[in-house]
Parts: sequence; C-alpha cells; structure tokens
Amino acid sequence: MSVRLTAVVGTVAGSQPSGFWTHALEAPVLDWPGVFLAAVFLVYVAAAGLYLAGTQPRRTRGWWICAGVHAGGAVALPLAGDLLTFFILWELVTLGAVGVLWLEPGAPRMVRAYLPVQLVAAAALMGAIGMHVAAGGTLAITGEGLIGGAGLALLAVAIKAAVFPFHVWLVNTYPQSRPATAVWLSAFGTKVGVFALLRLLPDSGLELAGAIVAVVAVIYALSRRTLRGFLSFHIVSQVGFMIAGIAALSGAGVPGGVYHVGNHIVYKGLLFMVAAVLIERRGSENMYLLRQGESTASPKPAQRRDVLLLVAAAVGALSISGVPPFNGWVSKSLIKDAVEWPATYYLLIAGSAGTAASFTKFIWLGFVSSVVPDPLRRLSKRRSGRGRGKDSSAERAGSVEIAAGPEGSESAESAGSAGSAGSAGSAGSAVAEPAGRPGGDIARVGLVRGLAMGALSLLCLLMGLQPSWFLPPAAEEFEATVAAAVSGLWPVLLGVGFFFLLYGRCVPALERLPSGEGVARGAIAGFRRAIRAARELHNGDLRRQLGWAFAGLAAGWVLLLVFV
Amino acid sequence: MRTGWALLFSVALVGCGIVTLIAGVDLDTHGAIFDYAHHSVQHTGAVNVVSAVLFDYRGLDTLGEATGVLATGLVVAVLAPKARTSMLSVRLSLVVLYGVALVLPFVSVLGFAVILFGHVSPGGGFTGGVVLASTAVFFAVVYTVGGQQSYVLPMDTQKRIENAAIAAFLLVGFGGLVTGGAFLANAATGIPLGEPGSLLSAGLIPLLNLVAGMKVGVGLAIVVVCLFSE
Amino acid sequence: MAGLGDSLLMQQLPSLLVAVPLSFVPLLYFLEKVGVPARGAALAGMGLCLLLSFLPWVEGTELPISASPGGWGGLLGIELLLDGRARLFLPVISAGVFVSALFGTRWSQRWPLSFYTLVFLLFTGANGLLLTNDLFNAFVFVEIAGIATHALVAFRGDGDGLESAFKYLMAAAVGGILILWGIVLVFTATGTLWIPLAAERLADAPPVFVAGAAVLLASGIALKGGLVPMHAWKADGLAGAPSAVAALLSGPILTALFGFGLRILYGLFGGFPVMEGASAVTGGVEGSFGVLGSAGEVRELLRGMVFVVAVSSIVAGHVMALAQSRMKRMLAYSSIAHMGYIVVGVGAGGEAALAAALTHAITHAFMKVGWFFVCGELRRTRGTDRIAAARGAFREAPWLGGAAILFSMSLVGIPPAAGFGSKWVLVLESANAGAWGGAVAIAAGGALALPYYLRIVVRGFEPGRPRAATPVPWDSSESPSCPEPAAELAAELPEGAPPHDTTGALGVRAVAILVCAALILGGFAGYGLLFSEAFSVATELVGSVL
Amino acid sequence: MGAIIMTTVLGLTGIAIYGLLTRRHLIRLVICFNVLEIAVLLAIVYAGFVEGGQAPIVGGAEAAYVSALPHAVALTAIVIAASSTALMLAYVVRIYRTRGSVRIERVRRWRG
Repeated sequence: MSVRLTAVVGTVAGSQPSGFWTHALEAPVLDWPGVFLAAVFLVYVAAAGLYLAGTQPRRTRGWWICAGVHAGGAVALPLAGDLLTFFILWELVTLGAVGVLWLEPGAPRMVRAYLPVQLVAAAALMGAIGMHVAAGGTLAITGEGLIGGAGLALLAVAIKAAVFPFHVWLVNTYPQSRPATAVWLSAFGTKVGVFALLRLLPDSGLELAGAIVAVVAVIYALSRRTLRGFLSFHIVSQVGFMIAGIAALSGAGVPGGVYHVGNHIVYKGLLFMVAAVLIERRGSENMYLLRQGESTASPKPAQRRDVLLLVAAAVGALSISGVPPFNGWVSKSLIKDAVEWPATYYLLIAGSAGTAASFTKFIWLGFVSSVVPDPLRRLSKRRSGRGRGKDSSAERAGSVEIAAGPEGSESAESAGSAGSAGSAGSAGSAVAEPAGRPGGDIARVGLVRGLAMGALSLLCLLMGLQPSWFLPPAAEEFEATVAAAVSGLWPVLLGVGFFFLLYGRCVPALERLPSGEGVARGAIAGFRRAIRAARELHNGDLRRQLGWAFAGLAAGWVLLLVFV
Repeated sequence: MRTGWALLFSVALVGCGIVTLIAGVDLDTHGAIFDYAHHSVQHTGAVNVVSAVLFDYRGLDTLGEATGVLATGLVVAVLAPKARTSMLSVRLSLVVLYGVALVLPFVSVLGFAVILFGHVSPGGGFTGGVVLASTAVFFAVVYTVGGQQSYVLPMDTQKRIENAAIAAFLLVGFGGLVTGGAFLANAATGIPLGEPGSLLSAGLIPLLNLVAGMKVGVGLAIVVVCLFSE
Repeated sequence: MAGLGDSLLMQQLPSLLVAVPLSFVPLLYFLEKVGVPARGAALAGMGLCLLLSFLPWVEGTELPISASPGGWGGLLGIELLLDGRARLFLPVISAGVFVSALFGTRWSQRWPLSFYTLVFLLFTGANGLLLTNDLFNAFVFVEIAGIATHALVAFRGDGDGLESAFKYLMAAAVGGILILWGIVLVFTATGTLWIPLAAERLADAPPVFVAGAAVLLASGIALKGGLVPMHAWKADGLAGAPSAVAALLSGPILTALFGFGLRILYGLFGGFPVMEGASAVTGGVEGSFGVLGSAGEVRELLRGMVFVVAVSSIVAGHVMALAQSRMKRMLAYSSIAHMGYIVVGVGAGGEAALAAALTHAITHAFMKVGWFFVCGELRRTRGTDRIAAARGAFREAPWLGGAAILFSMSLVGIPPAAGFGSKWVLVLESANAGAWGGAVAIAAGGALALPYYLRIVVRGFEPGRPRAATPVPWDSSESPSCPEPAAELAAELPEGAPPHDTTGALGVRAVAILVCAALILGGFAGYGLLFSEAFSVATELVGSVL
Repeated sequence: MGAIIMTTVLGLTGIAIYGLLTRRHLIRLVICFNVLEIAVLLAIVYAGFVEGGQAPIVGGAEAAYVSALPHAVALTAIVIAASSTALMLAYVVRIYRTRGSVRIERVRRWRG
C-alpha cells in the first residue's frame, strides 16, 4: 500500500499525479528488526532524557530541539518503508547531531571532525540509491537490499557506523562533548548505520571484516587513556560484532546482530552515564587519574552512592563483556553460533576477550586502584614506567602528558571542553579541577540520574534473562544451557587474566599504535591547496575570463568539426 | 592572457569559421528568405521595404531596441555628473561657430525629412534620429562655453520627449491590439494605407517612424552629451 | 472565468506579457510628473504583471497560445509563443521580480524612478526572452535584459559596483555577440528567423553549419548563464551589485535564460536524443542534431561535452564557493554549481530528467533570491557582506536566521525544503539515464555545499557583534584603496534622502524574505503539484517538437 | 564578392578576439568589442545579398531586390551595439574617475 499523497494534491491541480511522491512513499515496514530497534531507541530516549534532566547545566531549547531531531530520526528510521523516507531520516539523524555538537562548548573542532565525513556518507547514500533505481530497483524497502550501487552504500554505512578506517569522526566527537551529551549521542548514529547495512546490503558477506574490526578496535580501546575515548573505541568494536552478526550467512545471525544492536544501545548508554558521573565526581577524564582525583578533591566520598555507581558500572561491564546472565552474552552467543568461518569465530572470541580485559581495566581503575597491575614489572623492578603507584602524581601527570598520543594532544588543544588528561597534566598536579568547570556537567538531581541508570541496568539484566521476550518468535530460540554459559564465560576469563598478567607489559606498545589522524589531516591540507590553486586561477583578470570563454568555444567547436 | 594563447584561440576560431563558411559556400539563402519586396506594398503600403520590416513586420524588435536606448540614456545620465565639463571648455574659432550655426538648421531639416519620408525613400526613424542627435551633439560641442553645458533642449524636456515617444509607440501598439486584433497591428486596424509612394501612406508606419526618430534622436543626444560632460 | 479562454485578452496574452511591463516605463515617468510616487505605482504595476503571468494557469486555457505583434505570423513577422514551458516559468519570473522590487526599496529611495524603470525593462526582457519564438527577437530581448541588469549593477556608482558592471557588461556583450553569430549562421543556412521553420530547414543544412550554429548559440547562452569555462566573470559581476539586483540576476534572469536555452535546444535542434534507460514516452527525438551524425557518435560527443561542462560547473562552483569570504561571491559561485545541476538534467535526456531540471530551475530561483535578500539584510545591518561580519546578526533577528537556515537547507538539498525534491529526482534520473558522473556530482555537491552555508548560519547565531559593527551609509565604499568620490556622490543626493535606509522599510523587506521562505517550504509540501506540472509540461514540450 | 566579404568578416573577428584577449587599455577592449560586432553585422547584411539586386525600395518596374530582412535586423543590432558601447564607455569614464586609470589592472579588485 503506498500513500498517494499526490492524489490529493493532483486533484486540486486538476492534473495527473506523477513523479515525485507517488512511487516514493510506502507504508512503514513493521518487521521485527525495525520494530525492536525503534522500541529500544524509544526506551533509551526516555532513559537518557531522564538522565539529562538530572544534569546541570540545563540544556537550551535549541539543544533539545536538535537532540530531539537526532533521536526522532533514529527512532523512525528503522520503520522507514521506502528509500526516500530512509534517506530523509538518515539526514535528520545527521543534522540533529550536527546541531547538538554546534551547541556544545568547543563546537567548531567537533563539527569539523563530524560534518564532512557525514556529508560524504549522505552523498554516497544518495548516489547509491540513484544507482539502485538506475539498475531497475524500486524505492520500496523490500528486504532484498540494493541491486545497484553497493559500493557507495557500503561507504555510507561504513562511515555512519564508524567501521574501523572511518571511525575518526566518532572518536573525535563523542569524547570531546560534554559528558551527558555523549550519553545522548552514543546511542543513535552508529546504530543507524548498522541498521542501514541490514536494510540496504543484507547479503554483504562482511562477516570476517566485522570480526577484524571488532578485534582491531578493541586493541585501540585498550590503549586509550581518556574514559570516553576508551568507550568510543568500544562502540567501534561492538559495531564490528554487529556487522559480523548481520552479515553472517546462517539464520540466527541477523537476529543476533540486531539484538546486539539493541543490547549495545542499553549497556553502552549505561556505561556512558557511569563515565559521566565518574568524570564529574573525580574531576578528570584520564583513567589513570580517576582514583587520584577522588582522594584529594573529596576526602570523604559518599560511599553508598559510590557502591551504587559501582553496581551500575559492573552491570554495564559484565553486559558488554558477555558474562552469562547479562544481555551481551545472549547476543554474542547468537552471533558466534551464526558465523560460518572458524577464523571469524576465533576473532570474535579474541574480541570478547579484549572487551573483557578492557572493562576489567575500567572497573579496576575507576573503583579499585589507580595502578595497573603488572606482575612482570613488579618482579623485574628495573623500569619505573608510567602508572606506577609509587610515583608522585605530578610525575605521572607529566609522563601522561609526554606519552599522550594524538588523543591527548588534541584534548589539550580543546582546553575548556570536558576535563582532559592534557589540561590536568599541564597544571602539574593531579588535583581535580573544580567541579563546576566550564563545559562540564554536574549532577542536579542525583536521584533522577540514579533512576535512569537503574532502569538501564535492569533492562540489561532482563534482556539477558528473558531473551525470548525480545527476540522474534520465528528465530532460533536461544537456550540458556550450561554449555552456552561456559562458552560465553571462557573468553571473559581469558580477558580478565590478560589484564592482570600482561596488560601492564603491553601498554607502551599499545599506546604507540598509529592513528588515522594523519590521513585526515593530509586530506584536508590537500583540499585546502586545491582551493588555493582554484583561487589563483580566478585572478579577476577580465581578459582571462574572456579567454576561458573563447578557449571553451574553440575547443568545443574544433572537437565537433573533427567529428562531423 | 598571454599573446601565444590569444593567438591560438583567435586562429582556432577563425579556422573554424573558415571551415564553416567553406561548407556553406553553395547555400542559397536568398531564395529561402521571405520575399518581402513583392508583398510589402500590398501588406503595409510602404515603398521602403526596410521600413516596412522594421516598423510593421518586426515592430517588436524596434520597440525593444528603442527601450534599450532609453535604458542606456537613463544609466548614463545617472552615472554622469551633470553640468560640468572639462573636455568642452576649449574655445573654438569664430569660423567654426558661425559655420555650425549656418549648417545646423539644414541638418535638422534633413533629419526630419529623413524621418518623415522614411517609408517612401531610403532612410527612416533610426537614420533620421541619428542625424537629429548629431545636431544636438554639434550644438553641445560648439556652444558649450566655460564648462557650462548647453543644450538644444533642456534635459528635462529631452527626457519627456523620450518617454512620450515610448508611450506613443506603445499606444499605437495597444490601439492595434484593440482595433486590429494584434499588438502593433497596422493595416489590420482598418487604417487606410493610402497610395504607395505618397507621404500619407503606409498606415501607421510614418507615425511610428516619427516616434522612433524622436526617441533615437533624443536618446542618443542624451547619451552622447552626458558622456561629453564627464 | 467562463469565456476567458477565447477572449482577446487570452489570445493576445503573449504580446501583453511583453507590452504591459514595458508600458510602465513611460507610465512611471509621467505618473511621477503628476505626483504619484514611483514606488507605489511600480509595485502596483508589478502586481498587475504577476496577475497576468498567472492567467495561463486558468482552467480551460489551451496551450500553446501564439500571438504575433502586427498579426503577421512567424514567417513574416515575430511570433510569441506561450507554451507549457513558458507557463511554468512566467510566474517564477514575475514573482521573482516582484519580491526583488519589494526588497529593493532601499535603492528606490535614492533614484526611485530610474530603479523601477530599469526593473521594468529587465522584466520585459525576461518575459520576452521566455516567450519569443523568433531568433533575432530573442537576441533583442536578451540584450535588453542584459543592459537593464548591468545598469542596475552599476547603479551604486562606486568603484566596486562599476568594476562589477564593466566585467558583467563585457562578458554579457561578448555572449550576446556569440548568440548573434549563431543566429547569423542559422539564418544563412535557412533564410528564416522563425524557430520552427528554421528547425525544419536546418535538417537539410550542411552538418558543419549546424555544428557551428549549435556551438555558438550554446556558448553564448553558457557565457550569459555562467557555466564553466565561461563562468569566471560571474562572481566578479555579482559581487559589487546591490543585493536586490543580484537576486534579480540569479532568479528571474537565469530562469528566463534557461527557458530560452530550452527553446533553442528543443525548438531548434530537436533536443538531445534520449539516453538508454531514461524514462521517456516519446522515444528518441530526431532533431537537427540528427544532421550532425547519423552514426550517433557525434551525439554522444555532444552529450559528453554537456556533461563535462555540467560536472565541472558543479565542482568548480562549489569549490570556489567554499573559498569565499564574501557572501555575494559565494552565492554567485553557488549559482554556477546549480546551473550545472540543471544542465545535467537537460543533458540526461528523457522527460523525467528534463522535468527535474525545470523544477530545479524554479526552486533555485526562489532559494537564491531568498538568500540574496538575507545577504542584503546583513549588509544593511553590518555594512558589508563579509561572512565574518555576520556574527550575531541572526541572534538579533531570529526570523532572518530561520529564513537563512531554510534557504540553506533548500540549496543543499535537505528534506524539509523544496530543493531536496528536485535534487533527488535529478540524481535518480541522471543515474537512470546512465549519467553516472552527473549523478555522483549532484549527490556529492550537497556535501561540498553544506559547509559554506553552515558557516554563515553558525556565525550568525554566535553571540556578540563583529568589531566596528556600526551600520555604515549605504553609499560609502568599503574599499580603502579606491579614492572614492563618496563626497561627490553625497553632494548630489537629493534633498531629504536619508543617508541610509531607516527601519521604516524593514517590514517590506521582511515580507519579501518571508515570501521566499514560504514558497520554499510550500514548494516541498506541494511538490507533487509542482513536479507533476513540470512533468506534464516537459512531456508537452518534447511532444510538441516532434 | 562573397569571398572578399567573408575574408573581411573572418579577419575582423580574428583581430577582435585577439585584441580582446591581449589589450590592457579598457577603451581598446571597447573598440575590439565593436570590431567584433561589425564583423557580425557585415555577415548579417551579406546574408541577404543577391547578385545585381537593388536596394529594397520598391519602384514601379519589376526588379530583383536584395532582401530587406537582414537590413532591418542589422539596423536593430547596430542600435543595440551602440547602446552597449555607450554604456561601456560610461563605465570606463567612471572607472577612470574612481580608480585613476583605464588600465585593465584597475578592474581587478574582485578576484578569487
């Protein structure tokens, strides 16, 4: 059934309806992935809205409008029944995010990182749809995907979902915004991209690629120092899982992948909320300084609230790591069962292990100690590397500053945005910055924020314990057997073991990982140079202007005469 | 633009032109053009076919170009500061002054004659208008003394004539529309065409000739005199 | 409205559409002599012309309406033909001129009579260009419109405006000569200036002649319209123009020029053959391009040239627009890019693509006019059109900011604004027709375009004002390097003329801007209407040529 | 006859285009534009030429006339070209007043 909007308009005009709308608007597609995802988005909108309501400073009306457009587009997009609506909603998601970022402190930098690539994605999507139509496809979303323009669609999806080589926009925006803003943004953009993969390219066969992304991104995540940089890379990694699931060829892959999308929205949102509270309370975003800040700035932390925060953080960490009763376990098991190639399977295991290791680090550094356990180093006692408990905080901060990769130095550039390693380091002390620093968020109503986090924690548990409520009935039932629990648990144990035994050893190597920033900078510089050259060509000389005109005329004429 | 490039482009374009012309060497255009000469007398009553084409068959073109001159005069008058001239402050000898004074009336009469007989003899509104404009230019050049611009007619009157001419042209046009069923209609309005070759023939063409002559004469005079006064 | 279709009014509508705007030229003069203010009379006249331009849309009108001044028909005299294409564009031109004149009240305060006279001349030229079915008459009208336009550009009389006007005039004059050369070749080959007859006879003309005529006419139109590589004068020509004039230039004039180009392409040369895959009911069009090469390779060459021109216009326009620091120049370059979009649609062939091109021409006219108005408002409050000076302007006038956002969205092609629809169809149709380069360029064009509009919008909403933000008198030059005779000009100011406009006329300008905004929003809502009309018009156009 | 006129037309065109592209003096540009225009006008008038034809003033006797249409068209084109030229000259004069010179470098403030 298509909504014939023009029929009405056309009757008024007394003309035949044709063209633009008639074959464009289709009824919404109400299949399981769409409805499930829209529902999860909706629940998350409620939870994150609650969280933001408990946050100071209050967002302006313009901010809320942009955020609403962003989220609203994301909620409606899974239900889109035709490519036109799909594209419009995709644009709305992008534009809403741009608006939100513009209204953040330190906006120009973030928008510069965000906007150009997103525009390329939008253009690629438009081109892909054009090629699809040209190849004889209709605008309706049928579930068979595009029949033309797969390459362009893949580019659009890769950018929107922040698949590994195109992830730079993500790790340069979410960690730079205010903590509570990141809570709002983290849920929608990339998930829309993953969903587009399902809708546009269901037969992409990217199973292995997804798994590789999952592993590579987790390695980068392990190397991050800032809390939200760390979480952002985990988004990339989890997107790898989702892609592997959706692209997996056997039956349970798609439900697994989509379920993972939903789960990820919930637990990653929860983790960003925890991160926001931690940053606000500890006054620093450097993971190594979280405990330090607490001890000096607030000598007597409210223990009870900290315990609650720990519970929320633990739920999130356990979920994302795939520990049995939580939701990540269900979806990861589904995905692992669905993948075809052994290589993919073991890569996903490795990804899970890495996730577990990094979230052990998260819990450890956030709530237990500021020192990374490093048994090997403690044995040798030869080097006093960074992150050692005996160093003074100033020294550590200095070494953080020196060793800060691109991430750290950029944070230093954007002084005034949320607390960063660089600014703490350059201050020469690890004393927490005042809680009300510009650009930060502080709790207005702790209870409301607690409520939001509690709701998401419960949802994590519920989605893990009762997957059949959420999964489509037609899909293969997930069985919570002991075997499944074990298969979910052993990579986690592997990861935890890795963290306690080897992580301290690996940190220096990890932090030297190359980043994609150079490529982006080179591209921008090249573009600037091209523009400068173009300006040189247009030097305002009237004779040159006429000369080009005559040259064009002569060239065209000669060419024509040669052929005639 | 470097000389070499300029040479290249102009030679290339001329070469294209040569090729085109060689291809069209045996074209017989004349046979294809509508034979106005053998129909215009019946159609319009004008003996001068060029006038017939200008003011009857293709009257819209003429109206259009007349307004073009109006626009030009308008802009030049706006851009040029009025009543100040450095260029014309040269004192001319007495011979020139008297000589011009002697010639000017004849030139004016010639201009009017060319306009009025435009439909029966070579000439027409444009030609005569240019002659008239030349009288104004002569006058401005010769009788401007001490940088103080002098006009045959005051500037305001010139503008009034210009606008009145356009209005008259349009009125003829609308009159044709109402009575003859087409904008700028001539014979179709029922106006007697008269005997070809006589002064009062060709319907409305003499009137349009006069109007266009006034228009062009005044318009060009405004333009040229304003440019002088810069 | 019964009987209207047969009335003299309707039969002679094409003549009236040319004659009525023209008759206001002397009328304004004499009315002012008797004390009627030129502005009121002019706006009333434009309202009348706007009404006239909507007459062809009255139910029961049979198109095409053919009228011939003098009643001689096309063979002997000049034929004015009001076909579907003209019906589509006439209201666009009239509305564009009307709102521009509303907005141009600032100019009308100094020389109201001259300003409105020139606007009416431009109006005449644009209408005539759209309606005429005669080659030489088209040249006359294109020159009238050109003279009126660059006269308006030079109107301010300061150095920058004059430089713009001179460059504009040289380019336009050379473009006119190229068009005239093309006309001469066609006339030499066919012996007639009447387009349908010329098209008929051109089929037997030597191919070399047809090629030359096609190239010359196309180059002339491209030079006037500003397509790469003939675009270089355009930004220079617009940069010194007052905003209302720049709007006139980018809206009505470009639209009329596009209409003329279509008439030449489809009326004289039979149009491009429809490409494989393009949705066309009529099948291949065999026009005079058929003379050029029956093997088809020449046509493909022609089409290739068109696409090269279009794609390079899109790229060059957007890239250069990105590099600008002044709004008017930026908008001028953006116009170049949008002309490229339109040409892609024309070159792709097929009715849907052509219809998309037509609708894009319409939406482009309104969104560009609207943006120039915003630019003019900024220049009024800030004294300059530098983008850096826009800081805080939208904060002070949020309605202006809202309109700017809307226009930008439309120009970039973001959904709730009208520009999206035409761009969408252009992408789909040109991809459909196999014009991959064009489709990708249009799709990518938005990615290039958004940053430079966003820059202004964001700058406008930033808090604070730029340094030296005092509004300056409108006739003072910004250029320190020109020893400007501002004092000289000021001395000539008529008694009682305010040094710069006061807020009294703000309402009128706001109305002008909001009208454009409403048209753009409504254009999206009514896209079905607009598009289906354009579609049927294109069908008719292609069909009538066959 | 035809060859001579066409050679003239092409020669004038070539000279005008070359001049437009190389001259630095604005008045010379205006002159070049006029030369270009004159070349076209010559071509227009020649289009209606007929060997041995009379001027199109219809006399009593039947005779061959050159076609009147190109003449009328050329007249119109001349007036339009004159308008353009007048405007160009007005601008040049004005540019001289404001910029102090009529070299083409003086109209290069808008660029980039």
